Amino acid sequence: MKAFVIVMLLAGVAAAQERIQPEIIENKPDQTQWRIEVFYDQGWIGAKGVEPDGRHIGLGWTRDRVVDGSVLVLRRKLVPGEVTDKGHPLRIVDQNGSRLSEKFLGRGPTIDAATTPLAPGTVVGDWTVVASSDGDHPELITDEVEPNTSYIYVLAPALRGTPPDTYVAFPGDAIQTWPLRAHTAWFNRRRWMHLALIGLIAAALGGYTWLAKRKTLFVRRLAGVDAIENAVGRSTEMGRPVLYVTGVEETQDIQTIASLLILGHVAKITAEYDTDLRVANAYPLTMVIAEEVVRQGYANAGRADAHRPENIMFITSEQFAFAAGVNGMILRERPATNIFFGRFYGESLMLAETGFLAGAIQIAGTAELTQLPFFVSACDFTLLGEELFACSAYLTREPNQLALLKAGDVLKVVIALLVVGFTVCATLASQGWYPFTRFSIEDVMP
Amino acid sequence: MTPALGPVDLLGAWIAIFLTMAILSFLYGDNPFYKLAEHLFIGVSIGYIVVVQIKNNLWVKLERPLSPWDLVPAILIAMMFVKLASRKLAWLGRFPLAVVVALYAGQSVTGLVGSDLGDQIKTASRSLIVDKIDLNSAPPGELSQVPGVSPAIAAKLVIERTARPFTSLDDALSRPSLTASERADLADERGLLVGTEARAATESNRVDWFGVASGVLLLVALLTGLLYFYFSIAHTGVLGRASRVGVWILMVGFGASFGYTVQGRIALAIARAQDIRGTFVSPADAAQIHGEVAAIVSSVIIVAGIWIWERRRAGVAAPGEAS
Amino acid sequence: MKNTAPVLLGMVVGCYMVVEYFIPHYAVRDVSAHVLQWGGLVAAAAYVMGGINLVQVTWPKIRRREQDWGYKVVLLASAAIMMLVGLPWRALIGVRAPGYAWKLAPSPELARRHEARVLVEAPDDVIVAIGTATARDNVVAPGEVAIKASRRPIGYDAFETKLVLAPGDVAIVAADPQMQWGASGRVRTWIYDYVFAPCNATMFALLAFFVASAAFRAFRARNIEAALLLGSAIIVLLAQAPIGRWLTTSLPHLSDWILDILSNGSRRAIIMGAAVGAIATGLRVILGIERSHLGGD
Amino acid sequence: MHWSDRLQRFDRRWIFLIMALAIVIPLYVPIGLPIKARPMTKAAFNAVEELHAGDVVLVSMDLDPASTAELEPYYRAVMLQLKRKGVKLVFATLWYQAPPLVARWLRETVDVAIAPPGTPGYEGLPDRAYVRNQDYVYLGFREGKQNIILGMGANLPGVFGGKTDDGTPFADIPWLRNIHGLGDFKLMVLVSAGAPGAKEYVQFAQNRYDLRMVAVTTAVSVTDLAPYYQAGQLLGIVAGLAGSAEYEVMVGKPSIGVQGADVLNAGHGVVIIAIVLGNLAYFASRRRKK
Repeated sequence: MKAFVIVMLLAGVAAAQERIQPEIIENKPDQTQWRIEVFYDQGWIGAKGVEPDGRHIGLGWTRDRVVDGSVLVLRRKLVPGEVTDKGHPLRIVDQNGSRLSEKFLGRGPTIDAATTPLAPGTVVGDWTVVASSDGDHPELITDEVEPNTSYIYVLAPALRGTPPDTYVAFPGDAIQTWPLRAHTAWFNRRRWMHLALIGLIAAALGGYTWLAKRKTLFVRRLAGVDAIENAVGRSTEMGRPVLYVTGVEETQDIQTIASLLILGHVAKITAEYDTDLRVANAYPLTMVIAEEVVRQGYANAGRADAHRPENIMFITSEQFAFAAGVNGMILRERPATNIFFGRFYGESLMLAETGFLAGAIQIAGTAELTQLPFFVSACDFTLLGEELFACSAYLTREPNQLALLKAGDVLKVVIALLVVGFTVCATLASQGWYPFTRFSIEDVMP
Repeated sequence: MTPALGPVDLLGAWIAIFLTMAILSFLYGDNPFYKLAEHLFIGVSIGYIVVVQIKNNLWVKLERPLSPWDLVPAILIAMMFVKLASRKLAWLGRFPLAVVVALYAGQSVTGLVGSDLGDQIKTASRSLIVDKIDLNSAPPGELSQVPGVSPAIAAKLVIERTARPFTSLDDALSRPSLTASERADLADERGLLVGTEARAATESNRVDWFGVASGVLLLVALLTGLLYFYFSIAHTGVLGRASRVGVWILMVGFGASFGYTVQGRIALAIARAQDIRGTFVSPADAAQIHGEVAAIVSSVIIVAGIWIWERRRAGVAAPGEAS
Repeated sequence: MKNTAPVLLGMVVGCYMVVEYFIPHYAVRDVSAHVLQWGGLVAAAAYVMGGINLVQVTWPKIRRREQDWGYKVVLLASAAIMMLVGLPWRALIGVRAPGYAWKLAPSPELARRHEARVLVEAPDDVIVAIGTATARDNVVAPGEVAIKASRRPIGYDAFETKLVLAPGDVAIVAADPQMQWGASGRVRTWIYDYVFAPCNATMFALLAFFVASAAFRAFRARNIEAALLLGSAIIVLLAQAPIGRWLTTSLPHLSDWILDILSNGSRRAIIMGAAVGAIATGLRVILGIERSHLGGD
Repeated sequence: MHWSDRLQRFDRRWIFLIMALAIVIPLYVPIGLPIKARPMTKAAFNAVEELHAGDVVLVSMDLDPASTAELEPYYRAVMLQLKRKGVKLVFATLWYQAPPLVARWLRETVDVAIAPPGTPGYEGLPDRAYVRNQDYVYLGFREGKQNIILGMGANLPGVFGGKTDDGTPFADIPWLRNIHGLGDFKLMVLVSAGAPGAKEYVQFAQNRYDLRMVAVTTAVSVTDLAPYYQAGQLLGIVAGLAGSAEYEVMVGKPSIGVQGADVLNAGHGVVIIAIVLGNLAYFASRRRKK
């Protein structure tokens, strides 16, 4: 049975978008028409397609007269200098058997597909098995290939044998595509929404930074922030030090950064009150920075001389050894104020509890939510999650910080609108209202 | 046949139990045994970290084929260590720092936008109308969403319904091909609110009203939560009340968090007890180690030690924990 | 220079990490694979730095005989020991072969019975498997036999070989797998198993007790928020233990519902808010606006 | 002194003692209430059940000795499940505390059969001893948190220099040749005790490479990860000891986890009673002060 092939090429845009007229190679009646879709890229909307990284080709096909039985997909590199600009039918077995012909395989001995399993990845002669499908496969088969290499694919109708990946017969002709080469692109269309969100954040950030320098931006009062100063005052009266823990994460951690920013402010206050400030760090890098920050804080208070570097300590990076070390400090030096800002894990309870029993005023703040219940329970003031970041802005009143906070607020509004909007669409769609049924959030946010 | 534990490992097991007790003695109060274990532990962990980092990262890197790209980290690391040599050049240490921080910052920008914004917005924007799963038409994948229905059961249901459509839930869940234990599982999940009755039906387009209510609540929780963390408006009037609802829901959530966390903590203590009992080693070894004996002996030593130590520093403040 | 140059370098790297996410091109992917390793390598070196730093901090305390200096000695000593045993000493002291196997003169008596024999010379604590047999004197069927000699604890060499035995062959296996040093050596594993692991686990286990006392002494329904927190905490606690289902099957359902709806809803709000904050801060870092991590200028 | 004040003042070390007894006694006198799997656990179980023999699965062992209490029962159960399915296993870890622990666990659970034929009290399929660098590989530990995760996503062999922990080249292991990045794993089993762990895998790899993964986490992180489960980014979550026990029951070989979960009854009981009593005392004294 002769067949003819239609290879539909989609120049970098997904099926839904623009379709190049199918090119007819031969046209004889009473023949199966193959319509092969080749995907090199993905669209701005819609989930179908492959990432254009130069390593992936998407293959899907339908046949207009439905033929039962499976289809075996094979691939080979284009031989240099070989010219096959057209797809065409070809036979891969000699006569109605299951032994792949030498002519087809190119090199190597012939192989009997009935006995040799052809699992994906198997190499037979020049060819590599890509996949097999029972019947047509309109969904994409994504094939991983080498970049800058042309490949020829063959789709062979086949009848499966009983052992897995074996084939007892290859009825009719196989279809050979013309050379295909994975495309490379410089932008991943599926991620435009992500880019938009980042852009929005950047814009809001920039806008408010500009604004913050010109007018004072309103920030709602944060309970617990003002507590810091009172607490430091109390420590001064009691003549006991203030303990500041920068969390148990590394410097790169956003929360550690926020903590270090607040530390600068706290250092300034302690310098003004002339109270000892002890800083416990879980990472050497953090310690180095904390020392810089505290020195700066003392300098801002005009008491650079009072800064004692040995008060900024690196305990150990081992989480529980760290907790034990700090607990030791709390019990031995009995600070009147413990401030835990940054990221905390299991040790949060150990610290807060020990401090609670040592009768210190405790102020905690972390975005590590699993620890918040314990801080809430055992500390006098707790900054919940994002309030930690808000706190540094609220304290420093520093334009950049405020801008950060405001940008966050803008985005919250946007998110709320997006969620509400999409929810309405989804709900209407679920009730079969027309325009909405055609639309899904998956299309814009894969 | 595995040979018995050698004396070295027996000693080790006893040391381990002694250290366990020594650290637990912190519960009585800060004391020399705890401090000893603490410092031993800190020391060992430092020694451990340094070697493991060198061996598993720096050394293997050198062992395996290098590329010109590896020059960059080499230089950065060199810059970091300069500060040991000269205080004047210590500022060079800022380069590796800047690079590492920037790496993490860049990654979190792109990582979070996808998983914590994109996917979360997507999940939050589900249809509020939830239809019950129709046992007579739903595909197997959807069937296994029904409480108590495993993929295996789903497959059976598909066969059963082609033989004879289900007339009622009871009919569906009591078909002969289901084993006794499967029936027990299913029976266990029956319920009007979140159970089988709520999630599944034998006709299509039946609305799961509790599901709808939950969906609405989920949305409310999200929006009020966002409002609570909205810092640009004073929380007064309607907004104030809304954000208060938000913080209430937040607190219920924290309650759940508390519950799970406590479970975790208690699990750890349980494991220590199991460990002393020898649950994690073969019965033969456990019989050799005599964990309970070791624990009692250690406790006696520690108690005696603490007693003597407290007598020594009589007059000085009682142990910190007692305060 | 001292402040700007690092920031500029950071900006380049950071911006690359962001842009890279949107460029699918394989060439960029290959570059990223390299860049990504830098972070790990530098971080690893930073840990070594930390070790040195610890000595720098601790040593003066010992010299000045500060309070608890004795413990500091313990600390340094244990650190030093853990590092020393982590060195690959065998590079110096040399490696001895874990074992040998050779054949003796065949015994006609065995040959008649169409059997072969493998004798084992090894210390008692060495497990020697001749095929499946683990005796010291094994009569085995002729043919290829796998021989494996090892010690039970982790951190020892293993001796593996194959012998082809003809009928009547008598073979001797002499095995004494040597102890390994270095990061995964015997001594280090021993210290890890019997000092590091129990301390690490017990430190964490202390929390179970602190939780109990916090619950008793600090956890108060002072206001409606705290009351709500406590209420759901108790429900979840009950539901998480088998006793919950035993009381009523609706308890687990209720607790799951709290998790799925109330907890997830509010948690998602926090996750999104935090993500925005993190992204914004990240942007500030890679745009060089945020330099606090490099210390004040 | 009024009882409520006394109740609030008494030495907390008594509570510690009560807690200790609540933990030790049930170990010797088990309560033995039945355990049933919850939806999240079932989801995790089913995700593994869908695997076929020969599939390649990544097991990321991001834990330390402190978290074994909650993760070890699941680990042992899921190993039995994976091995009796006959899947190929790739082990790696992002935690520097892990390597010696992983080495021991591999020895105890992978190099030998967990449930050989005729294991008492086990009806399921038996598993077999896996051979290193043939049925499974151990890639070792790399420092770098999400750098490593992203690196494994982009180019897994690159991160590990093309060699396993014991220096065997990837090229020598046929089924490893098709593994270029995280995307090539049929499933990822995250044995995750904190950060870096399941959350980082979700944030930096799942969305990017659209991965299938299940996680066992310390109970602490459950509420943190639940939203990702709801969003389908995690196919299942096993919640600490209770979850692990449920998993053991599902796999059909109840052991340490079930024993431990039984003790949870008493432990949780103590905490609940402590909360209730503490608050009674608090309100009583407050009413008296009014």
